[in-house]
Amino acid sequence: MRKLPPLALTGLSLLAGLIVGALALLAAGYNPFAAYATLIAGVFHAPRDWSFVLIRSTPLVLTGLSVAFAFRTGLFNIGAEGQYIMGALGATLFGVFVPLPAVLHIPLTMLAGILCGAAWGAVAGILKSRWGINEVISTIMLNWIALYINNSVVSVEGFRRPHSEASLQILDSARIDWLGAWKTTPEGLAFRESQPLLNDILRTPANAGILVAIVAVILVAFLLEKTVLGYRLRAVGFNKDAAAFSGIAVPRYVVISMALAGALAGLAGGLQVQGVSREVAKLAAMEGNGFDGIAVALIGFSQPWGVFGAALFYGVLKHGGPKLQPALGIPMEIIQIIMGSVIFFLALPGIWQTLANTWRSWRGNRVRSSR
Amino acid sequence: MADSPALELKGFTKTFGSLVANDNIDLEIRAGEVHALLGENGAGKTTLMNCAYGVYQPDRGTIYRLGKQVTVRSPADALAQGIGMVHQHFMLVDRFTVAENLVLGQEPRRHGVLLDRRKAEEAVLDLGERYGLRVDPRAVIEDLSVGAQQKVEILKALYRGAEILILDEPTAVLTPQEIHDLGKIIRQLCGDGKSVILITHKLKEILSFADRCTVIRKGVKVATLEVSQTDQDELASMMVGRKVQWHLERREFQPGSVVLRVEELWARDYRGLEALKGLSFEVRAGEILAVAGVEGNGQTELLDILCGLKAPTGGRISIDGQPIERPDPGKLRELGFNAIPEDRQRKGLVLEFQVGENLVLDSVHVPPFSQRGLLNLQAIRENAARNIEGYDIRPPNPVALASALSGGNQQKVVIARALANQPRLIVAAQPTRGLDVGAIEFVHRALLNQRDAGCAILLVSFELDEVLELADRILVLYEGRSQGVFDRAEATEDVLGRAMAGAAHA
Amino acid sequence: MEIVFVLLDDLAFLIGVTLLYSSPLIFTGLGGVVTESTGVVNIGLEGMMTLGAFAAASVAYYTADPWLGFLAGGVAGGLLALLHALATVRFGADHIISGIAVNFLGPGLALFVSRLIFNGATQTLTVPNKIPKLFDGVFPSKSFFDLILKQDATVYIALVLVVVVWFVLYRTVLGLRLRSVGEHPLAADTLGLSVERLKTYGVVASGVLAGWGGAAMSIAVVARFSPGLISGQGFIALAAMIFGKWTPHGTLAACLFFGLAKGLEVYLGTRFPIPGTLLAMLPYILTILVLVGFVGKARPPRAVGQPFLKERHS
Amino acid sequence: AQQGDSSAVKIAMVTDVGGVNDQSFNQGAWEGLQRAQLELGIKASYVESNQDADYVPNLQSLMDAKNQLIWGIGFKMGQAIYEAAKNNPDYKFAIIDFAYDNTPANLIGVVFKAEEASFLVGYIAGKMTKTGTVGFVGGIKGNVIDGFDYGYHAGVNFANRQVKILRQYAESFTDAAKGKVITLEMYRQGADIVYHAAGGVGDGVIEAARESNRWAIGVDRDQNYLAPDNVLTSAMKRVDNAIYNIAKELVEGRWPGGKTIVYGLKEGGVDIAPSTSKHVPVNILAEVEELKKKIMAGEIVVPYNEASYNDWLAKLK
Ligand SMILES: Nc1ncnc2c1ncn2[C@@H]1O[C@H](COP(=O)(O)OP(=O)(O)OP(=O)(O)O)[C@@H](O)[C@H]1O
Ligand SMILES: Nc1ncnc2c1ncn2[C@@H]1O[C@H](COP(=O)(O)OP(=O)(O)OP(=O)(O)O)[C@@H](O)[C@H]1O
Ligand SMILES: [Mg+2]
Ligand SMILES: [Mg+2]
Repeated sequence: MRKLPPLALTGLSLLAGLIVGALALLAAGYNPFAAYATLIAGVFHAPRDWSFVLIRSTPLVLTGLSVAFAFRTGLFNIGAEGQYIMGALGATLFGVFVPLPAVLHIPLTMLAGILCGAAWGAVAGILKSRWGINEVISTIMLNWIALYINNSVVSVEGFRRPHSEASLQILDSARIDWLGAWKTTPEGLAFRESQPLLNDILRTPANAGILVAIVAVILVAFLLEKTVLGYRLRAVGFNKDAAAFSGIAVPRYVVISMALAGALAGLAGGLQVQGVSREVAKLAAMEGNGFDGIAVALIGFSQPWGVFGAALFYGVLKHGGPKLQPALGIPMEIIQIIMGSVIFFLALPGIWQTLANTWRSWRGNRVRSSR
Repeated sequence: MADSPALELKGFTKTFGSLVANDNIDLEIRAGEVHALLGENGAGKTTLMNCAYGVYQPDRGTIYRLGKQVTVRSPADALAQGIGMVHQHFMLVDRFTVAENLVLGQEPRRHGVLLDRRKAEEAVLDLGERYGLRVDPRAVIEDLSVGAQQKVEILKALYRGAEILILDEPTAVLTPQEIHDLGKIIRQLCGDGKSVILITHKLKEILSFADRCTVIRKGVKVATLEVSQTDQDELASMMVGRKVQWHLERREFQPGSVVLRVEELWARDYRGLEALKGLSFEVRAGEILAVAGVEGNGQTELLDILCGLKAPTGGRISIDGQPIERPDPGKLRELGFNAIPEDRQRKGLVLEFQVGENLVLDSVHVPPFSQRGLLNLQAIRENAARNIEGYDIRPPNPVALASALSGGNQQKVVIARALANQPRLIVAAQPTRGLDVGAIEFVHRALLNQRDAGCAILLVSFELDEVLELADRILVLYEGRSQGVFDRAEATEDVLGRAMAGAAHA
Repeated sequence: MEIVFVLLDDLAFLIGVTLLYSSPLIFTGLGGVVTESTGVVNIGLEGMMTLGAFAAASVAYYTADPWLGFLAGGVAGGLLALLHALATVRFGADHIISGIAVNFLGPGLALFVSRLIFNGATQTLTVPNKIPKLFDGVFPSKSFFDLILKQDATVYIALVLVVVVWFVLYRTVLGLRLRSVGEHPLAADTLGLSVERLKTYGVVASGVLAGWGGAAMSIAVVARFSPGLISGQGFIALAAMIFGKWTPHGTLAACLFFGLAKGLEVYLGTRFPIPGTLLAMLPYILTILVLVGFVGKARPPRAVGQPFLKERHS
Repeated sequence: AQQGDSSAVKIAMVTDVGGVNDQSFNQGAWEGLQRAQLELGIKASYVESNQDADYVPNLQSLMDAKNQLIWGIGFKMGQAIYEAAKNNPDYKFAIIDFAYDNTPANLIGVVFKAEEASFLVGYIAGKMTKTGTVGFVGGIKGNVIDGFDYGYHAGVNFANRQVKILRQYAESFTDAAKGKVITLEMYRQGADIVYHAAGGVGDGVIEAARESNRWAIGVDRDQNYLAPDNVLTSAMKRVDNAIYNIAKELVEGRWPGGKTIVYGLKEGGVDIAPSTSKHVPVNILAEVEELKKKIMAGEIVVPYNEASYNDWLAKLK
């Protein structure tokens, strides 16, 4: 019995998830081929679509990394949602109120997002290491608290943009969308006229976030595999007792781990503000960024590059999904069903093994009986 | 059919992947006998018994019970055939009571669905009375000593009508007194016509409890012997395939300066009861101080405190004159402290890490294993290769996961790590628990080498043999207090045994 | 004297509201207790609750019978749980991964099917008959006992289920067996118990309970399903189960505590000029504070979350 | 997908996160577009949004589909629509519930004088309360909801200065249980009529009314069907009319771009529900009709936020 390599497993699971999706579509009376064709066409239609996929994937990469990082260190971070909210809020406050030249403003705004997310993560870490409060409970609670903090802060006069339910917009110096404010000036528009491909991409809020996300992937991979800190975090994750016995200060590492996980989710929020939304708005409900991160982390086997790939995959579905309704009248919830099925099949390495064995023995029998 | 064997295994073969754990083994168990199984770590003893008990399915092999072929596809089948097994790692639900554990799966009922606790408790008392296995039926398992837990395991098998009782390394975790009790129980069971299969690494026990003994080496049966016609040396060499040295040479006792000083140490256990009551001692460079005593007399607390995992309620500890103010394993390591933990899987190893990674668990932050926070994978690999070679860790693969090693080899990894970097002080807790004689010899030699190199060693062991073999001085711990410190020369099993039972130092 | 009556009245109101808020959580939290007692983590409670809420509302809408709806809620939750059981128990899947999958599938299916049978809408229409109230009209309207006792039948069912679950787990043979596979599956296995079957019971029961939790929301607290109806309650129930130290009575207490905090939020909000967002945080902050106060560490069943796979050979 | 002739004007809309059949203003908008398709021969379509991040790409995909006019439904899309309009001068855009300071020529903001309809239902509540106490449940406080809130307050006050008004925000647009509890508490504090402007929270409000057999007032659409005996009236926002009207102008070659269009009573943008006559006595209905006329004539200017409400109160004295 050979074990399936992760890549094959992922491939099979994606396929199986798509098949389940197709079955659901068939059952509901839709044509699955047309659906998938639309999905793919919707994603590969034009350069702007690739750009949108990257834009959508950026926060997923980072919240996915956040959850994956925590997983690797033995913690279950359900709190990426709240950390994302805090990061977005922190970055917005900094981007709005601290005027600086872009060279400083851009990185420091990111840092503000990172720090706010990290602080929010650290709260859960401290609650766990100091009082033994299960991080699953505390992060669920902290998500809601973050949401209401966001809503309170956004309503503060002076931060709230008049006549809106959103904050003021960050200064142009903190923006990271390519050619940010310039692209809508007359010169910018003239330039775009002459560059059809670039123009197509510039129609989208294409931004540097994906590059930052890639850097984060590399850094996390490096941290986990190549540094003493990462080694120790993993050791704590696998076996707290052994780690403590060997002289690792476990409580401190729990806090560090949650803070770093929070930093990644906070960065996700910050980049979204700097690159796309430029503001934070009152939230009527959880947006699901953190929960999507859990899915991405799981599909990516909590490996940094796996997370990256999973985020792209999810980005494709998220971008293609809404096109199903206008084209074919298919409810976009089919995307959720496909995602759920993919994750489900990923959770089932056993089923592939069983299938493979059944297949082998079946084939074996046939060979034998044909003799 | 009166003289058909109670149990007969024929042609048992069991493979795990490419590994042949049992190779065509025959085994015959007579009614009323104690049959010992002997073999090195990983020889295949547990596997064979797991097959007989239906936990595993053998690739080939047939089972005969009183001459009749039977099929055993699950533990339930085995129990139905009167085969019971007490596993090496207990199969008890820690948070259930003794009575609940006893009846699980075959519960006495009221109204068809309700658990009849009273009947269950009575069953514990009745069976206990009959076989001399007295345990409080309402006690929760996790509050019981290992010895008592073992009694529950045996009761469980008896409750299910076991006629053949398999005991897998029952004595590895018992105190001498408990081992003695177990011997009596085993004899009583045999007197009742039951058969006992006893797996153990302790040759002395085989000689004193068993009627016959089957030796297995690398999955193959070597021989079955009448115990009355053999001796330790023969058994040992059959088992490991070479002669075993029972007594190691040691350099003369040349103690140096005091390395570890413990003064008036007080501590509470997890229930808040006084576990250490003003314990004082010192360990000098170049000596092995053994702490002897029956389990549960404060050893766990002493070890936790020394390893920096727990704060004492009173007292002082210093290493090389440096006072240790608060629990901090990290700082202890800087002072040249190293330790072999009691529980290798829980505290000793990160099972999901590779062998090489485990070997640097406590030293990864210092050169050469890392510089400025970055790992030096090359150095870690080289270190692994060196230790695998030096400690004969099998399989010799630095990137194998620790979880894939047998217990004996896992222990070697822990020991290799503890002895690295010329430590000033080693605290060794039960360093040979569950190891075969060959491996024990190896570990003992390694510890003695450290002593000879001037290291101070504190050995905590429940094995008197081990204590007598290794120690330069012996402290007997009883109810959290020292019953006196004995020199190697004056310490005999008798003297120590009395002190361990609480008799004051004469 | 006057003030005493007012306070008594307020107290009754708070108790009543606490029950209203906590009943869906109690169902689902009990589900958490049952599944984790058998050693299976079920983070998919949220998804099961959502699907249950939808199934209950749509069946109650089409049949005009709330009890059929309630039943359907349980069945829907149970079916989804069967999937989780299949993955975790039969195939040794990671419990968290499978649970997250369930959290995609539950709401996804609910909304997808809703669109198909409710003319493209993600919310159902109002059910003609809701779960009835008990003690309706027994006491004078808005009197002390009326405020406390006149509650949806689901509130009483939830409370009764706490006792039932407790009794089954701690007093019956089945309960002993269920708990044994959560603590030490190998031990249960070596005694001839079917670990797989017992765990499956636990997981499916948890799905049924979560489905009922959803139904308690969609056809008792309100009268239809909408996409935001459950938003997060499954997770809160999960937290309550941990808070309640994996016991039915502890979980009940935790759910009541949370319901009370939500009730206080409204009570204080209608009386004092406290910013709404601060009040809205109150239940979550209180929970953390109480946990900080309760130093005692909870212990989950020992083998919780670990896959148990018997050696299988072809 | 509908078959239209290729020359038909294509108009599409992006819903906000409620989805197209939200039985609220997304649905109203879609009904308006469908009416335009039927009567004006335009070609209508929509895309739904799952979260805020969907707005921008959804707008893009509607541009890809060569729609001439693209609607954003709901104030949350304000920024996204604005950017799209600035970036894509070749397309026309419009948004519901948002007003810009500087509106590009290819963009229209449509706002509703929700306060006017709220004023009318407030007036009905003020007249019909038997207990002298009424309530208002808001979702999350903000500009749009302020219109409902203060318009209602003004209406109640206008009907009867003595009526006490309870007000509570749910800090949510989905937490139906909270809507229910707030409403129950308001009833307990003596209110007999509660108006909500709180989306899904309103389900709970109406549920509380049904259980307690008191009155609730619906919002956005005629919500009487949710509890026919207990929904007294509803303050309707005729998003459909706005969408239809602008489609009509576009088809007829008049594009009123570059500004904010205000839809009030006069423009048929807001109104009270037709079902109002079921429960409200004719004499009060008649008064309401009078009030409508005065509002349309500008004789009554309904306040829409705290400041204007305070002015209004001061004048009322
Ligand atoms: N489930 C398993 N899968 C793979 N290999 C196994 C398994 N169980 C045992 N083995 C291997 O089979 C061999 C025999 O193991 P077994 O546990 O029977 O040894 P043992 O004689 O009981 O040793 P010890 O004295 O250490 O208990 C070992 O090499 C072990 O690694
Ligand atoms: N189900 C399994 N699958 C794979 N490997 C297994 C399994 N069960 C046991 N093993 C492996 O078999 C080996 C021996 O297991 P076992 O539990 O018998 O060791 P042990 O008795 O603790 O060893 P020792 O007696 O040397 O202390 C280990 O390498 C263990 O990892
Ligand atoms: Mg063994
Ligand atoms: Mg062993």
